[in-house]
Amino acid sequence: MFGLGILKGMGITLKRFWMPKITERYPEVMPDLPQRSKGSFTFNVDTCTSCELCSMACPNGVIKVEWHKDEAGKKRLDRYRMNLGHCLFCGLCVEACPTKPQTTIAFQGDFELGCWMKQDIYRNWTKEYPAAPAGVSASQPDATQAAPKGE
Amino acid sequence: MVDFLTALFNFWQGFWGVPKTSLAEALPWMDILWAFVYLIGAFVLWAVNVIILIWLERRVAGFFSERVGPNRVGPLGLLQPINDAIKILSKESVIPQAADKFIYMAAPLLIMTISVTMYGLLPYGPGIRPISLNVGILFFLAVSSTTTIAVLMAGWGSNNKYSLLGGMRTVAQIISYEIPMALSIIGIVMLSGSLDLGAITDAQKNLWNIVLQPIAFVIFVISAQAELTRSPFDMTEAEQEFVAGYHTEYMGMRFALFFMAEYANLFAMAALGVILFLGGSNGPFLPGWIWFILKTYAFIMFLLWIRWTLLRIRVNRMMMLNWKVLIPISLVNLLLTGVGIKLWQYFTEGRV
Amino acid sequence: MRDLNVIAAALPGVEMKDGILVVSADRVPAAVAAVKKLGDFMLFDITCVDRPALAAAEGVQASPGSFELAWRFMDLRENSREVLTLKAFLDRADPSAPSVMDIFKSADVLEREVWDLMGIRFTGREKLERILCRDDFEGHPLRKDFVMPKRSRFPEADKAAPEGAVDGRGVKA
Amino acid sequence: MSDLKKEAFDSDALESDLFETQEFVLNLGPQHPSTHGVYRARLVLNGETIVSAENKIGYLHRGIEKIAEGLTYAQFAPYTTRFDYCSGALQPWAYALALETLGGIEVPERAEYLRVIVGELQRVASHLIMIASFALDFGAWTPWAYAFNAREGINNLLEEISGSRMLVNYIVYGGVNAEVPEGWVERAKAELDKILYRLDDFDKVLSGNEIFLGRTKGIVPVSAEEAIEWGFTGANLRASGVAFDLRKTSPYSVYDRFAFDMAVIKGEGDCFDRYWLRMMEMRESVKIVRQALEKLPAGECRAKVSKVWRPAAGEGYALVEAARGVQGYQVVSDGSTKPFRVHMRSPSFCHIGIIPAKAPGITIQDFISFMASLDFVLGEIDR
Repeated sequence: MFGLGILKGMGITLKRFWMPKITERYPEVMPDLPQRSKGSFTFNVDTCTSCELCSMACPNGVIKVEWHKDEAGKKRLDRYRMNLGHCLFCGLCVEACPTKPQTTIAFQGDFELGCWMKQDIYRNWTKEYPAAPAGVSASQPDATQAAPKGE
Repeated sequence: MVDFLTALFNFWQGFWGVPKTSLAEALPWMDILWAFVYLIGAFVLWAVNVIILIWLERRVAGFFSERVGPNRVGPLGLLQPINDAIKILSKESVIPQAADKFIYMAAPLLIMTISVTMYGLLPYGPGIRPISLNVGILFFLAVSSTTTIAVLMAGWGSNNKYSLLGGMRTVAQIISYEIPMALSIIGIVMLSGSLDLGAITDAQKNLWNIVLQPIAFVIFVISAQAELTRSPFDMTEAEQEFVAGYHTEYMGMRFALFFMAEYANLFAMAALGVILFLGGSNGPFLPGWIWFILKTYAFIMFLLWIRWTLLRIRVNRMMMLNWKVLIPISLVNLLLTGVGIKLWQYFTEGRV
Repeated sequence: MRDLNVIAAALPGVEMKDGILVVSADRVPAAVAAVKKLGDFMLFDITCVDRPALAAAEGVQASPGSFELAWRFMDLRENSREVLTLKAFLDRADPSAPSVMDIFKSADVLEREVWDLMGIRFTGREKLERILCRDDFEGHPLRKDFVMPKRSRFPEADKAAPEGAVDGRGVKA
Repeated sequence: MSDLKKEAFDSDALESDLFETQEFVLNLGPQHPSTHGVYRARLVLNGETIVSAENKIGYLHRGIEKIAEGLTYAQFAPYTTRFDYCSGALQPWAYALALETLGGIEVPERAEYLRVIVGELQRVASHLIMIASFALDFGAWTPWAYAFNAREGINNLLEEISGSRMLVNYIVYGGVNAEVPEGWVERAKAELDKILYRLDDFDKVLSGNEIFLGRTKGIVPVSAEEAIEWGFTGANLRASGVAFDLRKTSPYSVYDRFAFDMAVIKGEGDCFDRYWLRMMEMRESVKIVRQALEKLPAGECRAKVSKVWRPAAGEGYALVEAARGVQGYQVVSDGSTKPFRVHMRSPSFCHIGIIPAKAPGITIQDFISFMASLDFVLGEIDR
């Protein structure tokens, strides 16, 4: 009969009307992301050897490693910069990182990368060398990153 | 002419506050007062309905597609329309340079006027009705079909190709679907013997018209969706074809008027359906107006259910459905109704 | 795929070199028409490679022409993933080939793409316009002599480098 | 009768003077709700009927092929996912195949199975986008949500395995990027049932709907001859009745080890056929994924490939049955670490070629359904 398909469809939508909803209440309830989620990056300034393999592996020139040589001729990290605005989140830098198994640069689940100012899209990790050579280094991202994000 | 002048004279007399001869001649004064009261009442009802319907539509749409709909602003998201209104009011209202400015600006006002007028005609309960017209249903249809002009004005005045195409479709669609709608209503008029909406309500005290006129009800629902230009007949603002149809170029408050008028018309049309087929304000225990509102919203839910299940029909099939299916069926229905009434009269009252 | 030798014999002006069918540019329409006559072949790709630059880089003997233009056909009868390829080598001075749009309609967009990106002029067809680049674009981007501007991802940092700072490569600025 | 009167009754005169209509140009797109991206069709209209149409593309042209020439082989792989962003996981597969033919790399068996699983899941996700947007183009909002719900499950699975939801950069040359996480296979099996359940609901709401049938049956049929002539591949070609599916007819990877049917419709090749073929194909893909999950062998998931990879000079051309049709990659190597030339054969690029030929005579409404049924992705057309 003509119209039977329509009635069947209306039955389905009515059934769905009473079914539990699947909407995620996102800002209140944060999603439980899988471990491999490519949200944003963490970087450990202490384990980085400034080998620049990540910078070379990056297809888009997102990573910039700034370093100097100390008295012994060893590379010492100054600053690690990423321009997330051009990042493809392909993971080649993480793959390339030679510090295994816990890579120096790694993915984390924080995906809220929106920001008000263009300079906030840069991620900067600075290694500070205290006067005493054996001091504990700060692994906090510096002020540019800590600037409040516009929500 | 003389009557008119007398009435005018009495009218001004009324303002002076001097009842001239009798109460009957002083009535215009009272009428004006009541007209204002009802006008404000109709406006309030219009605005409240629009707010509720905008929320309801979005919420129901969400529920059908397994979402929750707006739920952030206020309890259950009830303040969402207010939020929208603030947003839309704060927008700049730009008039396109190439637009026909007078027509462009007049269209939203006209469409709002029409929808408010429709609210003035409905009997909301026993004794609650702004205007008691003895040709109420005729006037309602006449007013509602004026929407065509407003939509065409918007489409033409915007000077946009999408708007124009959307407007043209509307004219074709609304004018065509007036006919089956009117024909489906004539059956009711024959049964109740009156064009007065109050009288039609009263005639359904014992038996709702939907029982006597099921085919007419189906035709009414289909053509009501078409008149309201809602899915499956949302040709006018077919988003995937004409971006937003006739109101592509509108923004800010002018767009809001179109938007609100659409929802206001939904309530008015559902109310008409309730009055004609579902017994109007008749019902046990509760006051009449509560029954009326309950039935109207139930009917609106039904229309929303249709709208959120179905998809847009093809234009030529829409016309075919109207001219080749609905009109012949409604004519046959009319014939059967006439024969039925005569047979009923013959067997019960013994007269033809 | 059907036997390549049989196909090569059936196509006019086509000779087989190391398993590749090579045709001179002016005889392409005849060859493509013959491919169509073989039945169940579909022209699904036209590719072009800027060859001499490759030859120079490799240090091997240069190919007979500058641009290696290839018409690729899918065999719908044998349903093979192997592709019948017709190649023509074009002169760099005026790279042009006759259009096969009359024979396979799919050539319409494919030829326009090759013209746009490689600058191969297809003769004997109407409306050879740019398809991907904007109309007033100059040059043909996939040619090897098209120079791409280099851009840094850290323009602000490059500008604001303080006096005497050490850059990423350990060189004093 | 005087000449003047004769002229007035002359039908030609009537037509030219009184009923003269004017054709006008409508730019459908690049900003339009249903052009599925930044496609622009320049339509000449007579009323709502199209007189002629012209494709205007290139708004999304990013020069991917030129970008490839400046990157190493491995670095270019993530870019391929941006090529057809609706089926991100299938694109690197075609690229990897081209590299493997170029460099002669043997792929481990487990990697092949994982490729099939991810590829077929991505195909289902891509087809779900197609049917959802197809429904949406007719104004059916509710089924759209059902299809996207089903896709959500696939996205979650892909995110678990590769970290990305949409631009899944999982398949690399030599195998796949990473081992599947623990319990993923079971979760995938459970998800397949949910996908089928949602698909059935979508099917019931839309496929039997008389209005939907009226809008798609017999609309803009493409015959088998036309489809071959215009270079159709994939689902659009099979909907026109040509039994051509690389997975079945000349299996690559391990497709020859699974029992599935090639979806092909011997019919008119109208919009409904193109839609229905995707419905059929999704169910077949679910079958393949289920078998592959059952049979998944143990072992390595990536062949040993050196990080700085230099293939010998030569040319690799590989074809893959991607979601939208036959996806071809031509990779030319000059022996260095960077590809000399990468050419992408995009199926949608050929599909839109038919639009100017088919558009005249149909209405805007049918034009929208035709565009939606061709299922093109602008990222793939414009590169």
